[in-house]
Parts: sequence; structure tokens; C-alpha cells
Amino acid sequence: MIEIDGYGSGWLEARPDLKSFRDEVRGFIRSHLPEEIRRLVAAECMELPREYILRWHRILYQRGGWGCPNWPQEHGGPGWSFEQQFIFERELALADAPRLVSFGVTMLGPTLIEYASAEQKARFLPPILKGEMLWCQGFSEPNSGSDLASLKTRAEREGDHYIINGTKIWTTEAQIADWMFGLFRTDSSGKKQQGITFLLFDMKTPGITIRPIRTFDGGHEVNQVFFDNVKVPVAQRLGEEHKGWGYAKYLLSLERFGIAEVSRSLQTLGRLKSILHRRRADGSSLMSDHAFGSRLAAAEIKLRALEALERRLLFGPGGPESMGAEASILKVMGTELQQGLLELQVDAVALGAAPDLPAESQDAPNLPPEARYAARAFFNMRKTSIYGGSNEIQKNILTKAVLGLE
Amino acid sequence: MIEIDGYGSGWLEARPDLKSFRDEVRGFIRSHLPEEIRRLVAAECMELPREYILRWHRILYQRGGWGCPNWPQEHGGPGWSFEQQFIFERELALADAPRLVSFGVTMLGPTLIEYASAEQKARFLPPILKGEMLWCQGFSEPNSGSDLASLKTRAEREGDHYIINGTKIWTTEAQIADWMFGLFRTDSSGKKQQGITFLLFDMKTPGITIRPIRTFDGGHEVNQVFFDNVKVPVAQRLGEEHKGWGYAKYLLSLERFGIAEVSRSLQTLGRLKSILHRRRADGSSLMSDHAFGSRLAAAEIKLRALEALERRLLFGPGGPESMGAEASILKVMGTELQQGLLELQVDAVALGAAPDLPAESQDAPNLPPEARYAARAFFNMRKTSIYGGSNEIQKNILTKAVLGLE
Amino acid sequence: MRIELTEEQSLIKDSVARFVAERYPFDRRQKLVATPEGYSEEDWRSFAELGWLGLPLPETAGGLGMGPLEVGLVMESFGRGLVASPYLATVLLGAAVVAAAGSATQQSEMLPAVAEGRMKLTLAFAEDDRQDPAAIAASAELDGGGFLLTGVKAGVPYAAAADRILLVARTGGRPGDASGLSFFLVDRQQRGLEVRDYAAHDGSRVGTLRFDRMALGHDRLVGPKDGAFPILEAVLDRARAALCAEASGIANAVYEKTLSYFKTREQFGKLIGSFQALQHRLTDVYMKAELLQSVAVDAAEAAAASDPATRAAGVSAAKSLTGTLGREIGKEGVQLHGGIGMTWDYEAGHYLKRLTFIDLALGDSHWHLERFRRLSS
Amino acid sequence: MRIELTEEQSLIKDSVARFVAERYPFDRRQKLVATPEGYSEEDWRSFAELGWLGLPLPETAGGLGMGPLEVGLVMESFGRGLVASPYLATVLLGAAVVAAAGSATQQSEMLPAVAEGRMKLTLAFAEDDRQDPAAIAASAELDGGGFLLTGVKAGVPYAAAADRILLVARTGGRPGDASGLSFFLVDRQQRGLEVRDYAAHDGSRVGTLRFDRMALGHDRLVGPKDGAFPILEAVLDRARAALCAEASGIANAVYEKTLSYFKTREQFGKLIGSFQALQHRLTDVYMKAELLQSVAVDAAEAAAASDPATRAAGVSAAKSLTGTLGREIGKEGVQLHGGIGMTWDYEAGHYLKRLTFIDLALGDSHWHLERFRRLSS
Repeated sequence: MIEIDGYGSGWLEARPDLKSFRDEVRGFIRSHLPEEIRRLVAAECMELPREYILRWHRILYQRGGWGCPNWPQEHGGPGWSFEQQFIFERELALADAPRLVSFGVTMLGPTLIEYASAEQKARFLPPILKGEMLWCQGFSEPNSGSDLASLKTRAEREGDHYIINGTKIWTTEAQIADWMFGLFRTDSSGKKQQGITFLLFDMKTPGITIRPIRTFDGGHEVNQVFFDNVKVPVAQRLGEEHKGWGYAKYLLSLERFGIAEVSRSLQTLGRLKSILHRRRADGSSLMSDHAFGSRLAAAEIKLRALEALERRLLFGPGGPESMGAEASILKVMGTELQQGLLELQVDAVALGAAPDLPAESQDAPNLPPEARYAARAFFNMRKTSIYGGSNEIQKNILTKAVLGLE
Repeated sequence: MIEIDGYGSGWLEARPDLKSFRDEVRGFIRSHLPEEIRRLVAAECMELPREYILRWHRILYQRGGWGCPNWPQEHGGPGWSFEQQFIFERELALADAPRLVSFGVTMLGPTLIEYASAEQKARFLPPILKGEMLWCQGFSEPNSGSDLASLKTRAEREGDHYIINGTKIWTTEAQIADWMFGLFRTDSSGKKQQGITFLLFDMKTPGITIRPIRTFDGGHEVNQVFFDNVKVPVAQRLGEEHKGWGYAKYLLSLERFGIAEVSRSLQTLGRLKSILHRRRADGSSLMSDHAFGSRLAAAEIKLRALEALERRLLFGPGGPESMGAEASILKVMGTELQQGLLELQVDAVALGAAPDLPAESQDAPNLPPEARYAARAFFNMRKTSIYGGSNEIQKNILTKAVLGLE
Repeated sequence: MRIELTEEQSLIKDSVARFVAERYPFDRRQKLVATPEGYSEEDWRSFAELGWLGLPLPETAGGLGMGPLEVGLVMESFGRGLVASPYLATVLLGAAVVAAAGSATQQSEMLPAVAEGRMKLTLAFAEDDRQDPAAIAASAELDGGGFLLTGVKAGVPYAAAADRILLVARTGGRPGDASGLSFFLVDRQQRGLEVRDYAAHDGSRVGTLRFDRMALGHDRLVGPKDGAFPILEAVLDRARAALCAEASGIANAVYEKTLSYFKTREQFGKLIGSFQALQHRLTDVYMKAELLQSVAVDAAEAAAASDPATRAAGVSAAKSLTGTLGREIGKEGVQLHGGIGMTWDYEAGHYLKRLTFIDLALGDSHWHLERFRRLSS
Repeated sequence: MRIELTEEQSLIKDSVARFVAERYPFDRRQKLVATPEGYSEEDWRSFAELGWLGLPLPETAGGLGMGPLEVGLVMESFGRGLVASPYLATVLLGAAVVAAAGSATQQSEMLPAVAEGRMKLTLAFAEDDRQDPAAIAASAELDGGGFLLTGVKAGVPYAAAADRILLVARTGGRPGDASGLSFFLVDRQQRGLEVRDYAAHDGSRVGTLRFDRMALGHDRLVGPKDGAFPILEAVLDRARAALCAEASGIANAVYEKTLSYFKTREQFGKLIGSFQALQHRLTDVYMKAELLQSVAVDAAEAAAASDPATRAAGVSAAKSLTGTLGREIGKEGVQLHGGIGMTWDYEAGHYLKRLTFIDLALGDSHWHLERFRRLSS
């Protein structure tokens, strides 16, 4: 049996240093990941409890700042190379560990390190590092979806404070976050990218209301957040006033490793294979269904190709930092493949995927375990080709930046 | 064995009048089609000799004007209903008979009947009816492909004549046609659709030069035609000066029945099945290849659906004349399906399709008969999604006319 | 369906369309599917009054004696409105078996009650999630004057709503055999029968049955012993054609909903419907939805065919293509809406969910492709 | 291929790219493929001088001893220029068999001659148009001190150009068996051998062989009797990886050619590259072409693997995806050009033709999908 281990043919073989690093992190993750957390992640549970997120982060933190794998040692991170970060994230996925705490750890942290004042770094970096502060991101607005820079929620300067009024939407984990970072309109007179300011504030600040948005799969991950005269001290502004768009672009560019969703897709592929190998009542398995086997093989081949592309773009000449608009290729192809695998999983479970049950439900003795998550994961993950710049926007980016067409 | 006879489930069963009509034309076509012509058509030969085209047309003409199935009895046609015309065209295809002579018979004839003077009708309709005059169509120009109305080839009035200068391109069968009808610029001052005049002229008129255009499959069906002070009498103008765009639109709207290519696709499906059923050296047939059988079944299912859609659009409330932009659906889906079937045929022949041989070649004793045409037909028929308004233009038409989006 | 309709057909079509437009707005639908039953008893009484419950039932049993085309008209509008009810389970599965196989007594006892809305039924045949009827393993052993039934059933539509269940079990043969199957009539309250019923992602209800040496009298046999398979196939084929019509209605609703969103939503200072890449994708949705309308008619015509192979090939062709294109359309509907399409309170995601489970119900597109292939090669 | 290259690799890459850019313009290519031989002997001598003919051959035999990655660099540029030549046939098939299985005498007699451009070879294994190596039926019966060979071979690349042909026949076993195959070395002029050679749609040459009790001496056996299959598989896998690289080069040429067309051609008073629906389609082509570059590298790495199952799974994965995406890209290239894309004198159609036959050569995408499935399940 040929297993795709997620590192392509030959890459790790040629790099014994990385191979032993892989063995080290793999060993630690698999021996320290609490089973109750692993089980929920393996069931594609979309809403991991806050306490689980933080507990796992703290386990990684105590190992040497592993909870913030992309942070330099100076700020408490492990100071890993890009290759090491890449391997670490893949190992998390392969072990059914939770993803990294994305808003605080992978995005805000490095942005603070790059742009924040010494005082701000001292105030915010340690609690993120230690897993004491969860963040959410306030970027999108109801009429600023694909066209993010058209955002309208105002922050008006009043002495030492900004007063925020307006609303943010699609705010992931707002309901469990301690703090928000976000973009606010401080000037409307110039180009829309100008006059945007980047602010940080406590979600318990008076005037903030959170309205849950239920997604059509039944889950609750995103919210609409309303601001009614919310006072934010000027000291909680990142960098300069009106210059927030630049910091946000930097922040968004940090999502390099996860963007192709290869790690999650490898997990899904593994689960799918185990479903297919399970014997049915009549002794046959779906693996012997020729059409299904071919579809699975085609998906596995695509995943293998995507993994090769991801490695070439990340670790080719210039490294991950030289990857510009090409990241959009990974986003488009990666989400389409991920969605295809999840759809295949629904097809494997077939009508058994119909009952709408919570992941932890004990109320379905006649149903196979994957009946609890196959459909929900498929439906929920339709978001990945919409959120974070829809795949249509990604194609616009490529058209302009790579093809050079207007 | 379930055979799709090309009329969908139940339609003909419910109409005994049409069923006996079908039997009548089927009987005539199959007993009168010369075998040497049938063989070439069955081999997807792209360039039928002029004498074959005319010989077959005359056989149909002698049966009661069947060569012009869409003409009224008054002008020598059979005066058939739309359903009868539809069945007749399908029977031609199912019998591997040549297609109708499209430019003169199906397009120009009815346009003359609608718009020409009595004198013009008397001059042009009888030779078309009797198979004595082949036509070609001079519409496209090198810089007016999708945007037909932007044509520039000028016809300047000089006394009783127009003097044509310029060039037409993609002119199908110009090399075997006796006459051309075409659109020419007589006024450039207004909207581009205005100032276009519809002229008819002998291809032997001095000043006409034909340059063959070889298509990448190796065939020669289309040409570029150059005009150097070509004199055309005003009496050979259809309708009014500058009003040619309207006549052309009428003429182009006449391509209803062929547009979905269902008939040809039914032929291809039949040939494909016979290839698949042929036993290989080891006694197996490709029909037993599970993946191939599934692809064939999927294509057959789509063809069945397209056939149902074609019938609904042609014979639903209002009849074929009420079909407007919906014809574009048939064009897009029909050509995609046709191309898919031809591609499947190449896959069935596999590397045996590689030799580039003329259809009638005797020089390939080791090769199966379809090796002579499978690849060429596949490559050649890439044109059907480009010519006659590319599929992208068809989607623009639907977007505007049906969806109402600008 | 944009075909020439008789006056009677137009009346049916209009009455269902009116019900959906006036009495079944999306927010009411969402409330109904969240109730314990998952549908409205009041609506069900209306269905009876409007004649829909007896539509395909024999006139001798209080029905209207209509065919798959008329059923398709009802289902198409139900699709447009995402109507959730035990209509398919009761009328097109349960009552269809009784009408096809039941004795005169069974018919007269049950069919008028169904038509009048007094009795609900369902059909429990599948055990495998792929819903292959030949794979049935549940056994019915002869035991004195009756039978002892043992087995499980899965994917039973509206099991908890049904007063009685038509259950298929093996009186002979082995799993995989077509022969040896028989229909049994079981009260939902039948001793020895365990029914679990789940809210499904698509707003419907789906149940599992479990029974171990459940004793049934000989009078509970419906139709010929060992001879259920051809009847089951015919009933399933007509129900599959009905699902094609429902999917066609949903597909057209996806198109219309997206089109109206395209005409109101702005991004980058322009209506999103003015972006050509999106226009072409919606045009693709439109073309596929148009095709599915024709496929639904083709399915209805095939379902009415007397020759079983003609019927099966035609229905499987339609169900396969409908499943595939329906899901493509459903996914595009969500994607072309962007964020709003992901929300619970908007139709797009619910269209996708129902289109997904229409494909998976009564054999998915691959299963039907394979069935068509067998029949046409 | 946009990967980190060694200096040596860069030199190879640059030299092939320069040849294609300077000496192989499209109109010259079209003239060459229309000649009776279908390629240029002068070019062939240049290939020898530049070291490409010995690239993967052992250094002991006058070669450079390089691997699939370096071969891929040559093939990628050959793809970009649609270079037609017996390179694959001679170096990657014929000489590869000799290098892998030939005796020291056979190697020293032939490999330097190949590297120096003095000898051309080809490989005749397939009989079936699907090119399944296990399906070989041609027989080689022992007859005194030699063999009598009977059978047919099809799809033999550049058969007429080859001085000698490596021919696979059965010395044992039955069609379908992996064991029992042997390689034989046959002069093209060999008595009893009928060679027919055809110009192929893709600009290459493809031949058929026919032989009936053709007598060969025992010295014509290459490699172990009955043991050709694993060697054949390894040689074919490396040739398949080379085809992936060639396809990747063509795919990128399609993208670049179409992009430059988008930037010059106007319709409706605008550059066609300004239409968003077309932009997104070309962006899809670009993404697929990028993916194929990575797939070509993956194929080369897999082809170098020592474990046969790892090698076969990796190469089949790559060949399958390359075949599928290559054909999609080729078709889009023609379509996005419109009328001009249909003409003989423009590259687009010829890209499509070569991409089509790359898929069909040495097992098509479906055959390799199935091979991968068997190896990975």
C-alpha cells in the first residue's frame, strides 16, 4: 500500500535534518494531544470549545513556544524556518490536532512584531503566546465583502479616543474572542484605501453587541458585530492613523501555509479511505466499487499534485516570501479539491449522511460515526471558496497581477 | 438492448401520423442513398465532393422537392410542417446521408422567399431547388469575427453596379460554390448595423480570388475570399440598400433544427458503440471496460436529455418560431456534447487514431477503419463551438436576452 | 415545465404554485421544519382538500387516477418552495405500493383514508445507505399462521409521521437476489418495532427501523409472496421521476433567486450581475436548469412506460443526470451569492442541501448511471 | 520548471531553450514534419553535439549519466517548441532498454553510436492501441539456435527512422501474464519484417510492424529471457515522466500564446483580454499549466525511485493528471483563439494535437488512473 505522507516523493528523504524534525514534532503532538480534543477534530467538528482551543495551545506553548510556530525566539516563539513551520502545521493536521489559533497567533502576532510600538508588543504578545487571549478579526462589512477597502464603519477621533459606530460581519469566533483587531474608516475624503485605521480593543468594551449568524449547515462560527459609540483609546491604534490598509495587507499575506488546505485534505483523504474500507453487511466494501475507487484515486492524484505545487511555490527559488499572487492558485485549487473530497465523503456515506446530529450525539445507535459529520463538513466548507477573498476574487487577482490583463 | 431512436420516449408513439411519415422518409432515404456517398459520410469525411452533394440533392429533389424540406409547395418544396422537417433531418443523419445543402437550401432560399423581388425569386429559386447552383456565405471578415456588424468590406455604388473591395474570411465551400451571398458596407456614417447591404453574385465574376485556409486537422473547407473591384449589378441586391443586416438576421435565425447537432451526435454514438463492441485480439471488448462504459453511458444520458430539450424548445407552446435566444442553449450544449462524443471516440481508438490518413486511404491495412477519421473528426469539430457565433457569444446573448443582465 | 398542458394539468399546477407563493413563504418553511413533526398538519389537510393526496391513486379508491406528469407538476412546485411534508413517503411510496399490490380490502381500507388526509404511510425497503433494493437482507420467516420479521431499515422517509409502514423483507432468496422479497404492512406502534426518527439536513425526516422476531399475521402480507421486487421497482421508478421534477423546481428557484441577487447586490460600485465572468456562470446555471425541466418531463414519460426495461432506463438516465446537475447547480447557487449564501436564514444553502439529498435518495447518480449502463449496453 | 537548478541543469535548460527559440521557429517545424522523414538530420547532429542524445546514458558508454529531471528539462523545451524528432524513441525507449538490459557488448556497440547520433533506435512493445504492456501476444518460439518471431506491433514511434528496433515478444506465458516476455534486437531491414510508417496528426511518425516466423539468432536476445517485463516497466515509466515534462512545456506555451493573443486581438472595440469571462478562463489555463510544471517534477522524482511500486504509483499519478489537464488546456487554447485557432498555420491546434497524443501514448489517463488505483488501495 502506497501512502501519501503529505511530503511528496523525495523531498524529506533528501533532507535528513527536516526528517528528524518531523519525527520530533510528530512524536510530541501524538503523545500530548488529549483524546477528547482529537476526537472532535477528527469528527470535523466546526465549533471547537474555547477551553479546548486554549488548552491545546498551552500544551504547545509549554513545549517551547510551539503554539506560535511562526514567531521568532526573541518573542517567545521557536524561531523555526519556513520548512519547519510547514512541517509542523502538516503534522498537526495529520494528527487530528486543532489548527493553530489563526487570528492572534498566525496573523496578528507577526503584524504586531512588525509594526507595533514596544509598549504594545509588551502588552499583547505575551498573552497571545501563552494562550490567554483569543482574538477575532473585524474586517468585512455587510456592503464590503469582496471589495474590502470600501468599508464604512467609522472611528471618529475624540480627544484620546476613537468612537466607533457601525457594524462588522462574518466575524469568526467573535462569540469566544477576548479582543478584536479591525479596520475602521477615519477619513472618507481620499481614495478608499486611504483613511482606514487599524484598531485593537477588548470585546467587553461597552457598546459592542454580537449577533450570531447561523450558517446553513447549522453551525455557529460567524457573527455580526455592532458598534454603538464604542470608545477605543488612541494607544490601541496600530501604527499610524489612516494607514491601516497597509498593515492589513501585510497581515493577510501571512496566511501562506494553510491556504491550499492540503493538510486538512490529507486528513479527509485518510478518513475517506477508512470509510471505504469498512465492510458492509453483505461483506463487500465501497473500495470494491469501481466507479468510487476511480473517483477516490483521481482526488488522491490531484492532492498529490497540489502538494507538489505548494512545495514548489513555498520552497522554490526565493522561498515563501517571494510568493505573491501565486498564493491565489493555492487558494483556488486547494479549496476546490478540499470541497471535492468532502463531497466524495458524503457520497460514500450516502443517505446515511442525512440525519442532522451534533458531532457528539449518542442518539443515533444505528448510524455509522461519519454520519455525524460528513454532510455538515461538506456544507460548512462551501465557505472556503467564499471567505478570505472568494475564488472569483482570487482569479481577478491573478488576471491582473500575473496575466497582466485589465 | 435499449436503443435511443432519436425521438425520445413517447413522442412519436403518440403521433401515428408522424410515425408513418418517419417510416416513409426513412424507407426512401435508405433505399436511394448511394453507397459510395453513405460511406464517406459515415467516415465523417469533412470535404464531400461537389458532385456527391449535388447528386444526392437531385435524388431528393426528384422525390417531390425533398431537397428543400423547409420550402413551401408554391416554390417547389414539399410544404412540410416543422415536425416533418425535424424528422426528415434526423432521418438523413441516422442514415449517414449528407446534411442538407445549408447555404442555398436552408438559409438563402427562405430568405429570398421572404424578401426577394419576383424577378429574383424566378431567377434563383429554381436552380437551388433542382440542385444546379451551390452557394457560399460571405459574412465574416478578418477583424469582424464575433462582432459581425463591424464588417468593413465596401460595396460602392457606381451607376447600375456596386464595386466591391475588401475580403471575407472563413468562407465555407467557397472553392466549390457557384454563387455567393454576402454583406457589404455601403455606408459608414451611422450605427454599424446600418449601412450594410445584402448582395448576390457569381463567384466567377472578375476580381474574385479564393485563398484556401487549411484547418489544423488538415482539411480544407474554409477560405479567404478577396475582392478587387468586383462589379455586381444592382439588380442582384436583396431588398433595400443599407438594410442588409435585417435580412441577415432573418437568414441566421433559420438554423433551428441543426443547431443542437443531435442528429450527428446520434450517428457518432452509434459508431462509437460499434467500435466498443468490436472484440480485441484477447477476446475482450472495450465495452467491458468499466470506466469506458460509464463514460459512454453518461454521454448517452446527456444526449437523451438534449434531445428532450430540443423537442421542448422546438415543439412546445408557440412552436419553433417562438424560440428566440433559447436557441443559444441548444448551440452551446449541443456542440459541447458533440465534441465530447468525438473525443470519446478518439479515446476508444486510442493511439490507433494517430496516423493522419485521408478517409479513403487504402494504405493502412493494419489499422481499423475508424483510425481513418476519429482524430480528424474530433479536431475538425472543435470549430462548432467557434463558428456561427462562438459559445462565448452565445452566452453573452443569453445573458442579455434571457437573464436581462447588461 | 413549459410544456403544453391540458386544462386539468394547468389547474393542478396553478393550485400548487398558489399554495407555495401564498402560504409557504421561506420563513414559515424554516419554522415548520424545526417543529418536532417537521411539517404542518394544517397544510396536510389542505393538500387533501385540493386533491393532491389522491392525485395518482385510482379513481375507484377516491383518487384522481393521474400519472407521473401530473405528479411532476406538484413536485416541481414543491421543489420551488422547498416544501417539507410526508407527501412522497405517503402518496408516492406507501400508497403507491398498496395501489399496485394491495388486495381490494387493503386498498379500500387505506387509499381513501390517504386521499382524505386521514392516514399517512411510508415505505421501508433500504438497509444499505446506497438504497439498493436488491441488497435487502431483512428476513420474514413463516411462523404458524404468520411471519417473524428480523432486520433493520435505514433511510425511511418520515417514519415517525407514518401511521403504517410498508416494509420489504425476504421470504426467500438471498441478499442480492431479486426474487424472494415481499411487502408487509406494519403499524408504526407495532409491538417489536423500534422506530427512530431524525431531523435531516434537507428539512425532511428520516428514520431507522429495528425489529427482531417481530410477529405479523398472514393478513399483513401485501401483494404476492416473494414477488415484491418488480412492484417495488415500478413504485421506486415513479418516485424517482417525482424527485426529478422536485429537483427541476429547485434548480429553477436557484437560478431565479441568484438572478435577482445579481440585479440588486453591488460590489466595487457595480451590480455584481454586470461582471461577465459571473454572468457566464449564471448562464450555465440557467442552461442546466432548463435542461433539467426537459429531463423531468422525460422521466415522467418514461415512468409511465409499460415495458419495465424502457421505464427503468429512462428513469435512471433522468435520475442520474438530475442528481449530477442538481448538485452542481446547488453549489453554484451558494457560491454566486457569496457570504449571504452561507447563512441559515437565506434559501441558497437549503436549496443545495435538498438537491444533495435528492441525489442520494433512491439511488444516487452513480448508481443510476450504472443501472442505465447495464440496460443500454 | 521554476525549481532550484544546479549549474549543470541550467546549462542544459538554456541550451535547449536557445535551440528552440533560434533554430526551431514554428514555420520551420511545419516544413520539417511535412518531409518524408518528419524531422531534420541536421538537427539530430546538433542534438548529438550538444550532448542531449547521451544525456541519460551511462558515462561508461559515452553518456552523461543524468536522470529523469535533466531529461525533463530537455523535454519541457521540446514541448514548448513542438519539436518533432525520434528523441523519445531512440534515447528514452530504445537506448534505455539497451542500457538497462543489454550485455556489455550490446551496450558498447550501440550506446556510443546513439550518443554520437550515428544510430537510431525505437521500441516496439504494444499491440493493442491502449498500449498495455502485459497484453503482449507476439510470440518468439525457440528454433534451433535461435527464435522464430510471429506477431504484429502497433504505435511504434519513428519506426522507419530506426536503424534497429527493440522488440518485445513472448518466450513464455500467455497474453496478460507479466512473465514470459523478452527483448529482441531487430534490424529494420531484417528479412521477414514488414514496417509501415505513417505521418501522425501530432507531427510525429508512428509505425506498425508485422512479422511471421521471422528468424533471429540467439545473440539477438537482449537481457534475461522471460524477464523483460520489470525492465520494460521501468523504461516506460521514465519515458512517461518525460512525456509529462513535454506536456508541461506545451501547456505553458498554450498559456503564453493565448495571453499574447489576448493582448493584441480586438473585438467590439476592446481587447479580448479585457473580457472578464475570458480572463477567468485563461486564468484557469494558467493555474493548470502551473500545476503541470509541478507534476512534471513530481513525475521525474518518482521515475528515479528505486522501489518499483513507488515509481509506478508516482508516474501513473502524474501521467494521468497530465493527460487530463493537458487535453483540457489544449482545447481551451483553440477555443480562446476563435477562428485563427482552427487554422493549420497557427500553433494552437498543433498544441492540442500533440497534447492529445501525449495522453494516448504509453497508456492514457484512464489506464494510468486505474494503475494508480491498484497500487494505492
